[in-house]
Amino acid sequence: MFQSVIDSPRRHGVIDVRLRRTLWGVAGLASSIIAVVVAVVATEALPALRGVELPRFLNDPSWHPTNQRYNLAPMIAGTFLVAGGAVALGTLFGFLSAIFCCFYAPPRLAGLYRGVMELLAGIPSVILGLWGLTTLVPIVAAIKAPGFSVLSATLVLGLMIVPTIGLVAIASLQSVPRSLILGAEALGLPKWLTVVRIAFPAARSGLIASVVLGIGRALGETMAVMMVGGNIVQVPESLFAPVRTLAANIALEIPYAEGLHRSSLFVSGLFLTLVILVVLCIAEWLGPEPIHD
Amino acid sequence: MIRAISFPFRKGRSFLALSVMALLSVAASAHAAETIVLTGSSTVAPLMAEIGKRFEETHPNLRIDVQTGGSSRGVRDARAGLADIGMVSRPLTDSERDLTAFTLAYDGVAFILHKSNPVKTLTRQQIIDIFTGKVRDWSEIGPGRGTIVVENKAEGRSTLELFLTHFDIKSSDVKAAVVVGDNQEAIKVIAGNPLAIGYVSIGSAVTEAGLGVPIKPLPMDGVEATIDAVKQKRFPLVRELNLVVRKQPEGVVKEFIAYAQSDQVTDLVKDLYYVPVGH
Amino acid sequence: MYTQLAETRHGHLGPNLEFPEPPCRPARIDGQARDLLWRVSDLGVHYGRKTVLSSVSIGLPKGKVTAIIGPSGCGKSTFLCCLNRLSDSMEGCCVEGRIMIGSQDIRSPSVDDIALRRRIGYIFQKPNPFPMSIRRNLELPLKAHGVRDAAEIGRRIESSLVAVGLWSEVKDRLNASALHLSGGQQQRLCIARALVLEPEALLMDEPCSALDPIATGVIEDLIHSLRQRLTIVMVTHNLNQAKRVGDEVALFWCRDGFGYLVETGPAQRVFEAPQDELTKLYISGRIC
Amino acid sequence: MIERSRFRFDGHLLLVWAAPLTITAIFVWIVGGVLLHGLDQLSWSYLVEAPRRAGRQGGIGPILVSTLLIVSVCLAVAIPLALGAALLLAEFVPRRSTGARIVRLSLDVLAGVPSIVFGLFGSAFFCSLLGLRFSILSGGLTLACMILPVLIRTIEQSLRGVPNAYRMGAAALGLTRTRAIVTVLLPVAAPGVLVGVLLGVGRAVAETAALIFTSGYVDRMPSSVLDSGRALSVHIFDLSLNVPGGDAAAYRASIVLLLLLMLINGGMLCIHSLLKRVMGISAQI
Repeated sequence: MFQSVIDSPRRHGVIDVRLRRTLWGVAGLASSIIAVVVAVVATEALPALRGVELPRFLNDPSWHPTNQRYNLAPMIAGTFLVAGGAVALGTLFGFLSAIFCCFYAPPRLAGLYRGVMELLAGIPSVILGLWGLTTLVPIVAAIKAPGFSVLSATLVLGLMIVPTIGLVAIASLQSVPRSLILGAEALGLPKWLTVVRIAFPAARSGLIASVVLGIGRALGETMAVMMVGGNIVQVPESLFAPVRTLAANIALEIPYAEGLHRSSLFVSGLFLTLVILVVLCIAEWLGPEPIHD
Repeated sequence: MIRAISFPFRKGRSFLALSVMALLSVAASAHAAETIVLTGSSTVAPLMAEIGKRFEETHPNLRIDVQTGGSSRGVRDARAGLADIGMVSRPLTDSERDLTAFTLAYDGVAFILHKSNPVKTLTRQQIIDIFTGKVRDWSEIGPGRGTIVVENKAEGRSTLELFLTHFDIKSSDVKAAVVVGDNQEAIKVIAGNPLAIGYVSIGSAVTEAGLGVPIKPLPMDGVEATIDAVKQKRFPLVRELNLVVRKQPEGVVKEFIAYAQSDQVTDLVKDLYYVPVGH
Repeated sequence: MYTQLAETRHGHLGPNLEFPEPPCRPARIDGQARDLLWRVSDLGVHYGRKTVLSSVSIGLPKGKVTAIIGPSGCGKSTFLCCLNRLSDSMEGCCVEGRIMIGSQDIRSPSVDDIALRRRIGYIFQKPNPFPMSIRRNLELPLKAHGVRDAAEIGRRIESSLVAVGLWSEVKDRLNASALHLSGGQQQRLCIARALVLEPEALLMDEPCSALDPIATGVIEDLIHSLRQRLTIVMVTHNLNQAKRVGDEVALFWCRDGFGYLVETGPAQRVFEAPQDELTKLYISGRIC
Repeated sequence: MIERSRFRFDGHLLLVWAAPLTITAIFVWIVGGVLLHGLDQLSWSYLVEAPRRAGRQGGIGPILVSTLLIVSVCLAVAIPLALGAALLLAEFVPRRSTGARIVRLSLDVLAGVPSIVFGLFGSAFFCSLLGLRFSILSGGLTLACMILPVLIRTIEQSLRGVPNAYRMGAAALGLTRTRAIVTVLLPVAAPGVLVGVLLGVGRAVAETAALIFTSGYVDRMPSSVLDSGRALSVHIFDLSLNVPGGDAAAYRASIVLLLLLMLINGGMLCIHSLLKRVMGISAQI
């Protein structure tokens, strides 16, 4: 009685197999973009890589490409410092915003605040840079000398990545099954404990993803950091010392760079990609295993 | 029934391929109208865009695309033929002898201080000492107190090159507290910091000061920093804004360059506070 | 109400799925040549290295209710999943042995598992209606299997909701969200969702464990009413439920980590005169 | 014995309310500054006319059109690609498989590439190699590459958030994987997908450095997708950093950009609620 039904050719399977193949194609395409980007940067960086021995990029006396000095070390340090501070700040405010929206705020207020974050995510870095330049820097300058400093760069960059981290964190917190939260509250756990002990671990994979996106945005930001960071090539010895990140360096000098100077900028682009890879591997390795799939 | 599900899938794909081909063929035709492409310095681009628009009014089927990307890109694209005309905000260096340059306008470079800074003028030696870090506090100059915030331009910028050659310092000797890229950004930095000193194009400085931005240009070697001083060639620090072309221009490109240097566009040049070539 | 259900059995389900003549002839009386729906021989299941079920051989009669009892963790649910190859959707689960329906091993690649699952419904322990309206929950499987005509869909939805006794309670709020229904109602909606495809058999994994006695009673009556139309295989912890509803009973047991079949047979015999020592102890409730 | 104390001061309450308040305060401070400077000459004609005097006067009609074209090209390319990759990562491949980790790592590195490098990559790859030259198409494609990581990550997370019970339920009903994804998984995961698209649009509209090198600087009304077109953020960048006396116009353009963002966000929310009514999806209780 089943014969006629069971033996019908496996047409359904064909659709799923075809879908699976197209998806692998699409994912392959998406992940090959980074290869093309690195290839473009590498071809442009070739003249400098050949002309200047690699170690010189780390122990040249200073960064003055027109006088053949290509020391990138201070800028790499600057990038780590500014991005690290910004990610710490952004994660703190982003997670607190997510907790506020998901657990503490009345729904209407939560919706409103989400709107604010979505708009903040859309403000061009030029406007944020200008605001930093005209209002934030004078305030920091009032505290200590130039005002263009690691502090102002970290504050502006932190502000920029709060929406990215906050919105993704909200999405992952909202996908935590209600039964978990209700179970915790049924036990009379105070709200803060429920959030930190039950909701966060359950949404851990989403939260890690939001921080990783934040790191990406922090390392990649160019315009705003260039305007408020001061762009002095030095390892900043204090929070108030000016700093130049690798991304800001490229944006600052690429329009007027010639020959070896231009390709040395692309070498710093390669270094930046390396920094990103290192930071991500640390995040992947440090990030604890997500509890449930 | 099951067969029905997969049928639209196959037909959908062929339709997609067809529409992509159609899009590309339409695109090819759209570019028939003649185009002049200019790339280069973002300081010259606004001026050339306006000149281009006015030139287009008298040449209906001509399109002038002005793109930015910096002087070095202007030189590279002009040499490689990617752009018909390159825009450079500095005189050609000796390595660029293969290109021919047409000066479009002049632009003075002056030192600017915050409006509240009591200092009225600075001698050549004082400027060298400030920028090389020998002098650190305004009190060592004259009226006024507080550590000097020195603002320098990024590597390769034309105003930096002009400054270094005029005061013959090497870029590695300059001790700056902040490095900026464009003139407008430099002005905003000075406006935000009463103790700052920097050098920018006179046109921008005069305009912004006129609009109430708290900055003041300093006279140099006794010549006051105004656009007229540059026009009468009395001002020492002047840079030229050039259009560069690989081989001798001919046809509509030649006509356009001549038009850009003619006095039919002096009002546009003045509108961006540069000094026209003609006088 | 049931005749209505019977008539629709003749409807054609789409061009290539002619529906065989109605199966609702009364089963042959003589027990020996029993008409088996499944013939399972030495079925084994393991997740990676961990074996969950080993060498289970059993025949599941058609048109009857088979109750599967046994302590938790002895692979009852896993066994149920294998019967309609739902095990394929479980990550890392691999199955050995043969599960025959008629003369066809359902695990052979030539078998269309999608069509198989459409003929054999599955009800989960925790009710899992889709987070959509009641109507959409029932429409979705129908549209997925090619039933397009709105009147047919409307009739099918009504008949399946009537079959599970939900129609009177929800007929005027079919567009309300299914999640607003009570636990018992949600489980009956899931059963209706399976019935709307008019399956041949229904696999139920502890359907009443999360329900109150009244809702459990409704579901048990429902199983009674469906017993002639469908073959039902039900996993349950509740021995009385197995006695009340089951025609056949199978006892699974768990030994050093994996499950195996202890004894199977007509409910009456297994409960009154169990052959295996283990069954005797378990039924009398002395082994905790 | 168990009556509530009159005011249960909870240290965390302060913390949880302080963060959003500071962020909103700074947001109001920034937008307030922009509104203060730019609100005076804002008028309908400003949205339609072409720019004059290097943007300091006239309107931003052509620039608005270019911006909308660039963003739509970007979304039209990025969303399908992102949906495909996210579906693969969330549904078809175990989380820890090497293939998935390679794809995920390459996307995370892509997310960290600075926008200036994207500009150079776009101009080298799309403009010269593919011969699209300075055009809205190459600008849109470059932006698509930029926002793919954000889109894929958020969509993958939202798909993972769908409880397994629905997948098993769909499988038990004999739905094919494809149909289960289209009719059950994606509708339920729609809110998360929406967040990803919103973040993507936010990033695309806010992008400056990349577009200067790819979609160009021409502020003429584009006649086709292959014409060069100046995006609104590039216009703001140019007015504030290249054109003397351009600040007032830059602030005015910024207000329009914020309004555009509000429009897009509002539009997305309407689409979402429409989707919920059409698909009959109800929020999980």
